Amino acid sequence: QPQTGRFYSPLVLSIAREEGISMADLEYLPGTGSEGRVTKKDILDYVAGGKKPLSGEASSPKPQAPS
Amino acid sequence: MALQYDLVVVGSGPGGYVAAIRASQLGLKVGVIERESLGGICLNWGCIPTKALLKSAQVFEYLNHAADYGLKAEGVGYDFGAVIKRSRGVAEGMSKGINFLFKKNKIDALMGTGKLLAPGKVELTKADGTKETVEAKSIILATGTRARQLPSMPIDGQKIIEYRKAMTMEQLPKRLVVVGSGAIGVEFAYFYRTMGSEVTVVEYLPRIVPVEDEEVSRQMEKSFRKIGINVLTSAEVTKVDTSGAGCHVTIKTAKGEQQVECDVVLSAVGVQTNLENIGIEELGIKVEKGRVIVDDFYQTNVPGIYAIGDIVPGPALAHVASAEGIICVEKIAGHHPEPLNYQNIPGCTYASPEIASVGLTEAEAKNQGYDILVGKFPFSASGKASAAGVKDGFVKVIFDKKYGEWLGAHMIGANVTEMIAEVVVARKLETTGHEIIKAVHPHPTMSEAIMEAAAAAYGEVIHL
Amino acid sequence: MALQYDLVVVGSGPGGYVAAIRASQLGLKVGVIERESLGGICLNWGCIPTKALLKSAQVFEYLNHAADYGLKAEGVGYDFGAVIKRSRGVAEGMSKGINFLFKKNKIDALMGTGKLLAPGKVELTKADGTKETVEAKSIILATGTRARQLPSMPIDGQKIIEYRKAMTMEQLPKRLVVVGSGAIGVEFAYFYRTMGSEVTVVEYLPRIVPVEDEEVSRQMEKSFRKIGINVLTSAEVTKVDTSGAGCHVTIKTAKGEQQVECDVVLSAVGVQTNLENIGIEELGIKVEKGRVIVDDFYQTNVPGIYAIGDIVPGPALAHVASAEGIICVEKIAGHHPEPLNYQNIPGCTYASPEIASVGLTEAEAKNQGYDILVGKFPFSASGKASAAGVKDGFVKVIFDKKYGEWLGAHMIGANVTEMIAEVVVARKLETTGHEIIKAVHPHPTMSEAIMEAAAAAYGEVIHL
Ligand SMILES: Cc1cc2nc3c(=O)[nH]c(=O)nc-3n(C[C@H](O)[C@H](O)[C@H](O)COP(=O)(O)OP(=O)(O)OC[C@H]3O[C@@H](n4cnc5c(N)ncnc54)[C@H](O)[C@@H]3O)c2cc1C
Ligand SMILES: Cc1cc2nc3c(=O)[nH]c(=O)nc-3n(C[C@H](O)[C@H](O)[C@H](O)COP(=O)(O)OP(=O)(O)OC[C@H]3O[C@@H](n4cnc5c(N)ncnc54)[C@H](O)[C@@H]3O)c2cc1C
Repeated sequence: QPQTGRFYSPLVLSIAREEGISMADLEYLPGTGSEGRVTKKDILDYVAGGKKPLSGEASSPKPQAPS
Repeated sequence: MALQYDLVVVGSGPGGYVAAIRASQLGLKVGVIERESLGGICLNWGCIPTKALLKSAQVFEYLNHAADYGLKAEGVGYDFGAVIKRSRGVAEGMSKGINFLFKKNKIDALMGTGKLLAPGKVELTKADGTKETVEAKSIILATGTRARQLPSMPIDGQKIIEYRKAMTMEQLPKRLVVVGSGAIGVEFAYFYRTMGSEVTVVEYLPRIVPVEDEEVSRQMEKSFRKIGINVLTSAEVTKVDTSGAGCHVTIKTAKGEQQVECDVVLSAVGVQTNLENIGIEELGIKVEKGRVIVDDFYQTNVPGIYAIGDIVPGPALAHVASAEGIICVEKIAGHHPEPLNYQNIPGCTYASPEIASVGLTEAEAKNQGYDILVGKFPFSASGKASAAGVKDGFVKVIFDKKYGEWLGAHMIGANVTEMIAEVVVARKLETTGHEIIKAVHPHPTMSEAIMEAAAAAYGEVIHL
Repeated sequence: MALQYDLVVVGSGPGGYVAAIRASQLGLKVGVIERESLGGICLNWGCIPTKALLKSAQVFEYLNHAADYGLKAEGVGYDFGAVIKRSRGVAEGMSKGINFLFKKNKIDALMGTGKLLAPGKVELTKADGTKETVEAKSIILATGTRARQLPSMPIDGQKIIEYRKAMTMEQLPKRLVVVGSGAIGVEFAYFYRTMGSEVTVVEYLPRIVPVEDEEVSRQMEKSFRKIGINVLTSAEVTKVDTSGAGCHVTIKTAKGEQQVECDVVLSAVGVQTNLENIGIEELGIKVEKGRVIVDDFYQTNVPGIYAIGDIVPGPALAHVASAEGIICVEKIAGHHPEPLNYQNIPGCTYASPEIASVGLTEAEAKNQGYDILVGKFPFSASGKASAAGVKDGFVKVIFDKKYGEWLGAHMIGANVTEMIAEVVVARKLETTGHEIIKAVHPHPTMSEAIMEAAAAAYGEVIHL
């Protein structure tokens, strides 16, 4: 499920920006932090895993091609 | 019949007593076994009494430098016994406070020595030798540490002493050699030097406060030399001859062997865990390098038996022990605590200047392959430091260039131990440098130096 | 030919000089017009010299209480002239520092009085009366404030004085009446009382430090009474008769009229903006209630003319002026700064105890309709406070029950001005109470009280 309006820490946003992960993608990234928050580790794991398309792939517009 | 609890804690230090209070809040019936004084090393022989001594030293410095502030004082001195007595009084007051908190939280203080008999069973041996069995669903070991001894420096309690004796001396040693320059060694060196002893610090590694960032070590050494402390690094005490009137200390340095005469040698070479005779071997609890091995929520390999504080791996600090205790009992009570992030633990040294740091040092960050931005702001450029007359020291911050992560902060100077919490919280909240630069710090404060150091890392510093 | 700049700043206080330095970093050619001393009120007559005086008072307190720490001092006293001289020296040093920073950043200090002639044009009148025209694409007004005068207390500079005189007295007034109990009034009241004056504080509102949380005001009043300050609240000075040897002050209180005899009356009833004769009216720049009206990036209604610091709405504080200056010039330079969040500005008072606060008070939070959780942790329960002998005061925190937002923090006690930055940063990073409770604060520090107060709000406090 996309998590619209979810809080992202400045660091998570910075990593997303640097790695070309769109907000739309971010919303599908599962968070392991308190109350489902996406942590630095969650997004770095996603980056390390090759930024595989998330479950929301079909419904979310994807500006960049997966690497 | 055996005493029955939901939870029994062995040891009432900041690991044990905090775990007990949190457990009681969560509805558990708790007993705490303690063989000495409630509050453990921290309240009775560690954090608290040393800070009381250091406060006396700090005020004594003010008395001696009254003229710097336009003030006058004659006949400046002290009653060494009164300084010690004040420290003991503060420690006793804190220990009594734990007694009060235990009563308030309906926690039983079971005075005596605890030993594991089996999962769910602890034997309590009281001072008079009588034994009792205590049963509990969960058992937490929090037995802490004691001073480590080196073969070259057997502690005799008179000429070669450890921290307990160092904080209860009958009189000021004229000449003191402190072996080891971790927080404990440095705090005592500063205290005794300020009170008037001739002090030599001997450190095995190439720099004092060796866990700190190199620049911090350099500043600390400079400050120590300024007040007349003899600092020997890359140096090792090979022998202490106590046969004469004083002590004859043989020190191996890069430049050859050196002899130092003194009255007392303080061995501050680290701590050793209290794991003897508590049933560890009998129950097959896993221990490695003197520390009990636990999972993320402090359970040992034996279900229902937990361990926290100085006896488990991680930095041996009071706030770590307490945090571990809370997480441990929240898990026991069925909550879902997050595991402790050991990368975000602040460390403090309360000499003058104070040291406070968290995260990676510059060298560590480089070794881990980070491309880093470093910012440094000296207190000599701080308005508050000028007004207060405390211009020594700096704040140094380290950011990851790529993502902006705040990798580490290293501070040395007045009040920095009160400033490091900002960094801990900001890192926990996953800040980047940008937010710190743009967070409006109050003027004039020492804390502005954090904002300025962050700005320096990004080429935006104002006051440099 | 007229002097040409990208940016001209009128006034070199913490608004103006910081704006100038940041602008120079961003590549602008900058001139700063100043009619008095570089650094403005803050460095020369405000934040810095008062903190120097307060440090002398704090050390003087230590001298007088040496025995509490096991220490001895006889013949304790001071040379009042030396105390003042130290403070002036610190201020001068800071002002010279700005000179150095201007040189380093290639900023021209244009000494004289500035007046707007037109957008892009400022007239500079030098001390010798010669005039020069300065041209710049952008102009920032940062002319600051001066002491406000009440008709009932016309300032004569001898018996009825304002802050400049209060920090340069030739001798200690035996009896002092301080009118107004904001930060400035309270800091001087503490300073003079500690140095030995008989001090009366008169506050028109029902409590001293009236912008603070009510509990802070109550604690401050208690601390003031403890050191023998006569505190009169809901009280108004209606007349000061200076015809005799001293001053005869008539004060209207709820219980009727009261007369207080004193040597000096310090008027500390707020500040008034310096907006006269700078071309405001001629250019039609919008002013309301004595403040220049600006947009989110400090542009006035006249394009190219900006205003920052004490002359615009918002709290009249140095760190606000600086933050505004930085945002203003970043915008001018084409960056995209975020507007300043005026809800997250810390305020500090540097008496003893210190006060530091940010965000909503309990009353404000309730008035705004929040359902709140309040947590309070007294320093009497803090180990560090016990060791340091500074047990007065507390940390009080306010969270929104529904979302957990940290609405406000209010601290009073030793060192709290160094602790409030944690709250500012945490609030900027949109924390909830949970993160603060779980952020490992170092032990033993006063800063632990923040974590404990947050825990208290959620029923998880350990040391209460
Ligand atoms: C001089 C000094 C200064 C220090 N300063 C600081 C500081 O400023 N900040 C900081 O964070 N840390 C400081 N430390 C370290 C800090 O004291 C420890 O990290 C902390 O006390 C560890 O807590 P703990 O609960 O694990 O064990 P401890 O505090 O060591 O408590 C263990 C308790 O268990 C009891 N016990 C042991 N075995 C048994 C048994 N079999 N039965 C019953 N009871 C038993 C002991 O009597 C003791 O009371 C300092 C240490 C020293 C020595
Ligand atoms: C006693 C006292 C203590 C204070 N303590 C604190 C504190 O601890 N913390 C805090 O945050 N704030 C404190 N303040 C408030 C703080 O000083 C102000 O908020 C701050 O100085 C405002 O900065 P500014 O740049 O707006 O103006 P100012 O600092 O007032 O500077 C304005 C400058 O403009 C110059 N100027 C004015 N008109 C002209 C003109 N026409 N031409 C040329 N130059 C001109 C003035 O000479 C002055 O130098 C204190 C104030 C006082 C009085």
